[in-house]
Amino acid sequence: MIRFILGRLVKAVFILLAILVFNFLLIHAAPGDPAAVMAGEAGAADEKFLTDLRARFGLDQPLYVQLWIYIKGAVQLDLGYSFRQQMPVAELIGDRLPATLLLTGVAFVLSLVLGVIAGVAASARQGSWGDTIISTLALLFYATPLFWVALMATLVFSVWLGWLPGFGYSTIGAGYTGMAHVLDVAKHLVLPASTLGLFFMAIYMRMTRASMLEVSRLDFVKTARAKGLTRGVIQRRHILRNALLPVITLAGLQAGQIFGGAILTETVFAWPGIGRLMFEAINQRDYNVILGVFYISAAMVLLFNLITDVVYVIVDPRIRLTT
Amino acid sequence: MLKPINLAAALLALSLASPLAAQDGEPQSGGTLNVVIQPEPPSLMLGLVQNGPTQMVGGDIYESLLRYDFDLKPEGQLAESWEISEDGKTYTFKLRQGVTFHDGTPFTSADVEFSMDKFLRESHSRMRTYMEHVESIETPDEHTVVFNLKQPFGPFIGIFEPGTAPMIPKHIYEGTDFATNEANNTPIGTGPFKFDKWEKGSFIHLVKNEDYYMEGKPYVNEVYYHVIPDAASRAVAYETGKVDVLPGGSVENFDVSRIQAMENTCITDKGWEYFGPLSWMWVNMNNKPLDDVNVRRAIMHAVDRNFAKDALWNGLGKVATGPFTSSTRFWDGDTPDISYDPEKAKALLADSSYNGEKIRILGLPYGETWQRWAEAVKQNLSEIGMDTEIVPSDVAGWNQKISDRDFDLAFTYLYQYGDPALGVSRSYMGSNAAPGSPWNNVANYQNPETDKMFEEAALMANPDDRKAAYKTIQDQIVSDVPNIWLLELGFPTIYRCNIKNPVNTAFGVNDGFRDVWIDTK
Amino acid sequence: MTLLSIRDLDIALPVGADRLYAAKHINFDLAAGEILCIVGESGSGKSMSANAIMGLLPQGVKPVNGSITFDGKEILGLSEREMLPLRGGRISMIFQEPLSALNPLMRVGAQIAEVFEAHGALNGAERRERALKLLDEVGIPDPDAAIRAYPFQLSGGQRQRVMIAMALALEPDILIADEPTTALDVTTQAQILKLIEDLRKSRGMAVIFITHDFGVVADIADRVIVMQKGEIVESGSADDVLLKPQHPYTRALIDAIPRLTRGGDVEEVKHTPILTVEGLQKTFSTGSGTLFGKRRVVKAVQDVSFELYAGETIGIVGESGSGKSTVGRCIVRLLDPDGGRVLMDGADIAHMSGAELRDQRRKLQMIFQDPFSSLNPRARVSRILTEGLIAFGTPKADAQTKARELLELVGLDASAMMRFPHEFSGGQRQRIGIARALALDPSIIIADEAVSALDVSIQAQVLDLLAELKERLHLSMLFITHDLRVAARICDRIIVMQKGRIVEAGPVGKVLHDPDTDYTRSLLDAIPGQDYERALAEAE
Amino acid sequence: MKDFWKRFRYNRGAVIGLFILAFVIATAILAPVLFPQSPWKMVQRPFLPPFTQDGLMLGTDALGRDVMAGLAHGAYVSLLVGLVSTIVALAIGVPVGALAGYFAGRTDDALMRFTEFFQTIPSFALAIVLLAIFQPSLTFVIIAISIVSWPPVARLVRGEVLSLRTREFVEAATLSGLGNTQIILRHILPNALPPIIVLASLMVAQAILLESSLSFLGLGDPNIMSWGYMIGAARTVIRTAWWLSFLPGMAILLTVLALNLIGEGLNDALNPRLTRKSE
Repeated sequence: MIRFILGRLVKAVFILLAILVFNFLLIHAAPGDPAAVMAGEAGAADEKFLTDLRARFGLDQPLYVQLWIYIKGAVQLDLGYSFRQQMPVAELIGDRLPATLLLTGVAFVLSLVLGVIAGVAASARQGSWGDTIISTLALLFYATPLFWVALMATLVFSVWLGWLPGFGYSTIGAGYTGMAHVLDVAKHLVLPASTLGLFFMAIYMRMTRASMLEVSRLDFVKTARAKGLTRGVIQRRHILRNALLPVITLAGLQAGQIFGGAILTETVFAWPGIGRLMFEAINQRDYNVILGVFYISAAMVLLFNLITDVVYVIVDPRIRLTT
Repeated sequence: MLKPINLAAALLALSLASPLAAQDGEPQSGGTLNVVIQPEPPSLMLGLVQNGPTQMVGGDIYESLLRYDFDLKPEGQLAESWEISEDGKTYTFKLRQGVTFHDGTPFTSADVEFSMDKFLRESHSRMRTYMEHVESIETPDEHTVVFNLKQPFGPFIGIFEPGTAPMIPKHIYEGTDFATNEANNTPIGTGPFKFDKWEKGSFIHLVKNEDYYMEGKPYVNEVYYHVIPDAASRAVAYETGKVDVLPGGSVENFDVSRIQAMENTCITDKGWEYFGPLSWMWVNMNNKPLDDVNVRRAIMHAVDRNFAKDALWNGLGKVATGPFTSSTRFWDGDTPDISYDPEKAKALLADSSYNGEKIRILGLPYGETWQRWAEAVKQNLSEIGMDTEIVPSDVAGWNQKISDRDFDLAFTYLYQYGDPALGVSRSYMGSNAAPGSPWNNVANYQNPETDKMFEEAALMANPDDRKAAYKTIQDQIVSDVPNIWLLELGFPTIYRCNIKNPVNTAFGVNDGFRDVWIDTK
Repeated sequence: MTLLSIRDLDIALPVGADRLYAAKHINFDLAAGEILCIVGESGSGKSMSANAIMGLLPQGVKPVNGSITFDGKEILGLSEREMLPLRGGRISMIFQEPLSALNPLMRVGAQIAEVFEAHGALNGAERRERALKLLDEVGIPDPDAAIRAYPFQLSGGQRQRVMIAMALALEPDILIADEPTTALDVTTQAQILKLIEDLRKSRGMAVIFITHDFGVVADIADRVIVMQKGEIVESGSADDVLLKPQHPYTRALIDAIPRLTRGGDVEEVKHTPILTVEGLQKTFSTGSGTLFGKRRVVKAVQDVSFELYAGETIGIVGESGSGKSTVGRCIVRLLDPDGGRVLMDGADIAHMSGAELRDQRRKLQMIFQDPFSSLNPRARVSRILTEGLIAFGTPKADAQTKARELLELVGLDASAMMRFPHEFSGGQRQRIGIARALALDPSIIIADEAVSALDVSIQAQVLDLLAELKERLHLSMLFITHDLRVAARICDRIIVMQKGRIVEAGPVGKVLHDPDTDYTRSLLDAIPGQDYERALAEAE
Repeated sequence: MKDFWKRFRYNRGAVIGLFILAFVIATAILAPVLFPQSPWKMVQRPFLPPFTQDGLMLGTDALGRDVMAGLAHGAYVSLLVGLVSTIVALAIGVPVGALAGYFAGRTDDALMRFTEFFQTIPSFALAIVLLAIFQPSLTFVIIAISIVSWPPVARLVRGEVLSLRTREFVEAATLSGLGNTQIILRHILPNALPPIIVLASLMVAQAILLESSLSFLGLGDPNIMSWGYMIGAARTVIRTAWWLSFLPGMAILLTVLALNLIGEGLNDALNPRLTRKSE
């Protein structure tokens, strides 16, 4: 197992490097540069201002030199300096990462747990009213644009009803500590996490339901019935465990990708996370920040792929790991 | 002739000029001010970065020698009094006594010299051009600064505001690399509020400067600047009471009227007099058929600016009369007619060299209002028979395209900084038309006559002479239509009515919340 | 004493199926300690009838008429909850494919213990104890290890033993065995059959045994029911039905059984080899470096050499994993051999590639096992038959003509040309497969388990067809099969393979009646129904 | 084919979905006839609520443009974006997956690493970066969506091909002397088609959602009236004129829903496992 994980980690480093180079070239292909954007924000600037900025950022160097400098740094986990935010990228990401991990983590766990439960409930009584309602809801969530849900949710729960804060990470200036702070953050988390989670919940629900129905047609389920096991035990012990295998694969794929979805959610809910950081950095051509976020999120994807494989092995004894 | 100005008199003048201040009772101390900031500033070090949000927060931390009322008349800030020699070449400032920086170090004439001569000359592109007029700076004593100019430069008295000439602590920056100095993260100035904390992506927290040199000020204990990236969320933030001040541009114009209707909500479009933001479309005269004045005139008459003002800007602002905004010195409203007249536009177009070419409109990527505006203009032009296409871009792409002159019509808006020599001539001088910059004469307007007049007018010592010269300039430029002037933008500041004095100078919220107090009654 | 009694049972199929009833007018009784065999071809409704007893019919299929009485009580129409104590407790069931019938994610011990748990019997430790005993009883060599194993870690026979252990856990009155040996090798089958027989004796348990194989029936049945298209056509004691069949269908089935014994053996062998295989090697390796750093290597074919003479049929027989199919695939180069030579007309096919291989290979064609997956479901028969010809440059019209001739040759109507494979029955599909193999005028046909998936009656027809074509077209044939009866019927010589090696080779008569090796003998001994075959022969 | 319809019809949701989609397609095709004026034309005063003025059933937007005309013309754009980007994604994903699955070994390794590589970058972020590079015109919106949505196709096709290529009819085709290209095109891909069709129907839906998300962030083509554009433009006025974001939102929801329902119906109708079971 250790050998497997080490092997995969070595491989991951190479993939990460490839991604770095690819992203580097991609981002530098975009028109404009951070100096121009910053000068633009200042409303006025002269040639010297731009040249000074570019020299300061190292943007006056040939592209391959910039790439080489970046790679050299990245290998030593130095993600460079944010031009616009004027601080080290690693620090910037470090500041924002916890918020994103909290948001996506809660959304992910919630959607996975609720999605699986709903999927099991729906599949237990295929074709019943309950199944129809759950399936229809899931389909609706699945078909609704995420940002639209976000807007509507803010409108209803924050503006009209005033139950929940519509944006932000915590009540600014309230100075909560301890439990009060936790509760405060939790309150702020409700809307963004459920918005983000809704879509994924729909996916897991549909997947679980389909998978449950498929597994329930397999022979060993008939064996279980022939043993005289009750429906509940069969569902839980025999069908669910087998049906979860594809769900695990999917969840693993999506756990890494969930950053992508967080861009919209974080923007609408002013959540100070990494998705928003990335979106702003793209608009500002803050190269190092974009690369840094991509770097981290690619690392996340690879990490989750690894975790998925390990979980898979634990759940399914038939699988042997290969690097 | 020396013109000493009494501070008390100036304050009195201010309170008379500001009806808001006049009707309110005794200022109260205490309370927290919650303000929206958009976008998140890259840095708070006003000497290095001068974009809008930095100025807004920096204006609380840093101060300059003067400030300016709604009519752009100077008042003392760090300078107690000042005088301008009769030949217009010597400016003498007497500094206020007993002023200290936030770290306790006294503020002296050495700081002024350092800021103006070293720091800003190095890092502030606009200041760099202004300082070219300065021959030398003298500091006869700790509280006196003398600027000797090479020749008279009328606008010079207008540059002493925090966004242009912030006073920077010499003891912290001297001998260091300004751009990478650690202190940039914890800015120190002389202003009414001190920097406390910046949670990136969430908020910036400033606290009252207890040692502020003005008795009893500031009134407010602390200021939170809230970073909320989405315009709709910012509106919600105001509605749910999370923030109390929405500076201009922080909510979409479509939302203004709705928010305005809320209880205890006041709105003002004052506080932009110094900047005088004027919007227009660059016309790329390097491209055919836009080099034809008839085509440009046709476009000018085809664009329905009143519709834009009412539908897009919520009725705020003014329809522009030409290259000057009405708050800029030497503005003249009596310029040739450029009003909306589609019939005339069609006639002009028919007489022109336009042959059905596709005209590319580059919108300004600053939010929905600007996008809608580009769409409306596109529709206006298609109604007089022009074929148009909107070119999509983000901020970086926009800068690039403007710099490369890769457009036909391009939306923009620029500040005028109170004086045509500071904010207008740069966009029309033939010598300032080289590609590579988005802020020079992008349209490539070449008129030696106006060039000459611009140069002369800037150096005239007598305001009346200047006025006459600028009148001719305005008439000439308007008849040439090098740009399609749109609106003098009205950026509304929205705030709770019990917050007093949020806007009381020509810089509005950018001038610090020195005089703000919260009425709890 | 009658334990179970079924009267007038009708089982309806869902609307839209190809017929209305899965089974109709089912009547039979089962006495304690008796083995009742239900025999029939696929689609005869034999499984459905048995499943109905357990209340385990597939969705949409339901009994609409009749009664099932067990131990004096009506059990048809009991609720799911009322059925629970019966299932696994008094009636248990084992299935055809033990791998898919066991939960892949649960340890064997847990799956057995679960039976006790379901019926609230014993506590945790006792359940484990009993599970061990049961595993021992059904003949699992190392019960302590097996109890911790996952199903995939056991062999096919062991899995079926586990299934039986599970079924026996609560000492049921009836064991329903649904084709329990069909997926097993012949030697394993013999062991399982013996196990069931023994258990019946030691426990006095009644068994309903569902099978399509008359040999199996002959070996274990007390009484026999023959079903055809959902109805019982004949029933009676084993001797009556097997030796004195009344119904023509039963007679046809019995006649179709390939006989092991063959008169007039050993023809003159013609010593002109058309295909020479020398020292063929093939190794499979799975994974490059596994979890535990092990690389699993399977030597599928080791040093296999033989000669195939013109006009001769060689049967390659062996159990699963013996490498017999791999040999066939290596010869036609669907697999690339690791070593050795395959000589045809002096040219070594094993080391050819590209156009050369393609040209040489048209003389070597293959008939596949699965009539469903060997025909492209999205291609019309005309395309399936003409494609190869066109690829080798035959004009389309000529190819069409040839295809019609081929269809006629294999006994199909030329109208089949425009139809899709799914419009044909299994036997017809296999005929199309044969026609395809013949399209390129090959001199050698390799038939890989070509009749294994077919019902006995169809099997006989296809075997006849192959024999006839071989004569008419002067073909040589390699006939790969696990079924010695089939091999006996069609082959001139037999090669017996075990674990990748040839253990014995020789003329059919010699190999079948006087084998040189113990392994071959054990294979022969395991073939079910040999006594019955002798009895039949005597009766004739 | 008849069987296909029979099984498809059996799924009530799928039939409903088909009706909705047919309606949307009809609207898209008939838009230039029903609303001959440009949807950009400012016809009335801004923010006219629905059902308040004859001839402007769904009211007007922030510039006084006819919302109904916008929806109709937007249907065309949304469908076009969905369809074309799916076709492009298939055009990339199918060959990559087919080659990887068919040739296996090193080819497979290389192609799958390449695919994984794309999956390692969050797709939405990648789309944003691509549009920052290309600048968002309709063509590049479609290209960006295709680029981020082909990897699942490649994986699916690879899996299918991998299992199909060892099927006996493929081996038979090899023995018949057919070349690799012919085998892939005539024997393998036609049989891999059902799951690809199902996936494609869902991809169209996803592409429509993605386009709307991008437009929401201001990354749509400003010259094209799409539903995503309409929501993006209306979100700032959601409080004063909720119907401006609600109506196109519903249009997207219904279309995406319809496509999903159809996808399920196709799955039922094309999935042989379900039908084989009922034998």
